[in-house]
Amino acid sequence: MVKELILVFIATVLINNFVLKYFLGICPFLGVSDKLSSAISMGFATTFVMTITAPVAWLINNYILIKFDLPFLQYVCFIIVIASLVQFVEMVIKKFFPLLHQSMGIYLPLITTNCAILFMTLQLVLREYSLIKSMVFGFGSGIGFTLAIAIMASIREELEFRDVPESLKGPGITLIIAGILALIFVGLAGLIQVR
Amino acid sequence: MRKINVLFSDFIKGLWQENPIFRLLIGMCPTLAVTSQVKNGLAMGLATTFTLLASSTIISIFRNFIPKEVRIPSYIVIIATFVTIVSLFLKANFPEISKELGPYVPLIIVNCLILGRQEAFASKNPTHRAIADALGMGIGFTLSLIALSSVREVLGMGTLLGHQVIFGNFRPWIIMLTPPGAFLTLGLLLGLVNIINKAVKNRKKKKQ
Amino acid sequence: MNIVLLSAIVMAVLAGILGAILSFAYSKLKVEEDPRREQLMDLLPGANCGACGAASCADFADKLIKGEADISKCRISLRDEDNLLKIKELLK
Amino acid sequence: MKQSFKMIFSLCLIAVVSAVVLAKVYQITQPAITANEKKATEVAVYKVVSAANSYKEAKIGEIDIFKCYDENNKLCGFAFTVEGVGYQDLIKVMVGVSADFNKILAIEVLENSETPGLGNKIETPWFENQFQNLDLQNKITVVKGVPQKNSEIQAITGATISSEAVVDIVNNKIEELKKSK
Repeated sequence: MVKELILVFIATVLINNFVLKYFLGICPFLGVSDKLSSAISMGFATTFVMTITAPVAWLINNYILIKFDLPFLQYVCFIIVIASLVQFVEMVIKKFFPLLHQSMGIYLPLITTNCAILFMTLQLVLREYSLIKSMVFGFGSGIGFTLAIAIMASIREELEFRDVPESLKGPGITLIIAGILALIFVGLAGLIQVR
Repeated sequence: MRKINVLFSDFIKGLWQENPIFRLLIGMCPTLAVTSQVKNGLAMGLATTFTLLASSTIISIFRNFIPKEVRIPSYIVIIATFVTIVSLFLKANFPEISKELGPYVPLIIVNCLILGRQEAFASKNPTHRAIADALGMGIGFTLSLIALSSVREVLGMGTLLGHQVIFGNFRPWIIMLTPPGAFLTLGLLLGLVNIINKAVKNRKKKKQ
Repeated sequence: MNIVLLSAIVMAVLAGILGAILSFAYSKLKVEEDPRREQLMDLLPGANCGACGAASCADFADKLIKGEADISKCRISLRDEDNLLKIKELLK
Repeated sequence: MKQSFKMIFSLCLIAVVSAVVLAKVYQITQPAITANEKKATEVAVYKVVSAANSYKEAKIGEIDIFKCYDENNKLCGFAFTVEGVGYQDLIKVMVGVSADFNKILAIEVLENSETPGLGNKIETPWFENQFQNLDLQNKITVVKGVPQKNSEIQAITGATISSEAVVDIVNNKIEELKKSK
């Protein structure tokens, strides 16, 4: 059982990387990744929320959607809970842990409009993961997101001192670098066959 | 007369000056994911435009009734409702497109373009301006998707909308159908758009 | 119990619980902040899309007030000239 | 107090309206969706068991399969779907076997997201037709060169993992079926 969890974790971080294979979280990926420090704290905040959203989504799906057999409410239920949960957690952290709020809490509202979170919840339902596996999947996808955004940030910091063609400055060159990174990650495909 | 050209300018802005993908750089997730074929790009563009139009109208009508504190959850529920309707409509009438778009249809809900557009525009402006703006952004988004997906389909499969376009012994560039191809093509297209814009600006300056 | 009634009840209960949690949070967990930040938040799109490099619109507002960020980085609010003018006013 | 009531009320109102609208749309589109799915399976079943002109859902052990009958209502084969992970992601295959379970009639790859241009060639007729009348006494194996025995198929060049994946998931399911028959 543990072996399976590790395989799912490694597959989600490296092979089915959320940014470089499923194109998720591209808005923050382009926007935040010019400083390594902000990219990493952004990554960890996303991972934190993904790890708590995964079980919540699993519970909603199994105890509301499947029990009452209302498959069409899936998107609305997940998104209303994610949006309210994020708003509530952010307020709690801002009130009781101001220091934590300063470093990580500010990224929380970003989570509602983050494609990666909704995609992750829908995937763990589609693949019928168990509760534990869903949490590992959520955690893995967050780490995968952090990995991709951290690598990109360090490259872009380096880019400051290189001359980039005028028209490609900013997002253009970032996308091209992301293309090359995706090419590297495609090399890892087929390492593990796990669903 | 002033009212008409305000609407017109809202609409036109979405097409080029503030094209969501090439200028505002928002709504990129579906753009990269489903544009390996023009058919899918077009379907995603139209689905997004419908959702944008429908939720823009509803939200700008009820913008004063929704209290500020529950603004984001309520807007996102309205958008999710329309996206579910689109998803059910696609499953019922176009099953193979729905299978190919697959997990990216629900991602329209969290597309930064839609929530960004709702929040920034529809919730602060009267309905008719919101509709004009939504239409402009939607069509701008669809045109950019078609541009990107036609490049990727022609190079990746040698076909356009399914019809063979390139003959002779052209070996399709398989990379264009994979994620790296999507990133590279969009990056280069962004560069091209910037070059065109600079050229247009210079010519305008020369004329003055 | 037909499906329409059932889904209406399920959503009403879910929204009710979430609404209650949010209203409780708004009343009990209020933290006082710079009033300008409040007005700025109303003018900024609030989409928290992260395209400006800041973590969220609230964070972007803080940076604007501290002068660390520039409004042009917020791609969405670039669209709305009169909105933009109000923001620039507030920041003077 | 009034403020919090207004918040809860508006959120609930929007949620209920959306639930009712969605339930109604779901009721309208549901028949069309199930019809599509049924048609898709039907096309696949008739493709893999060519002799069949009607089929019935049944179960062997707890595996659900389709019993196929020809014109004069005689059992002419079984069809069943198998799923497994290929090189990249899920592969779904519809397999048709003869009534006595010792011959594969045909297979059809329903879904695959293997690497375009390489792995996804498992969906081409060339690869699928190799499975026709393979005998099932012993396991099917994948060979690089030209197959000799009647239970061997040739792998797609450059996509051995995908070819083997298809063969493995078919073998495992047939194993299961034979055991629970």
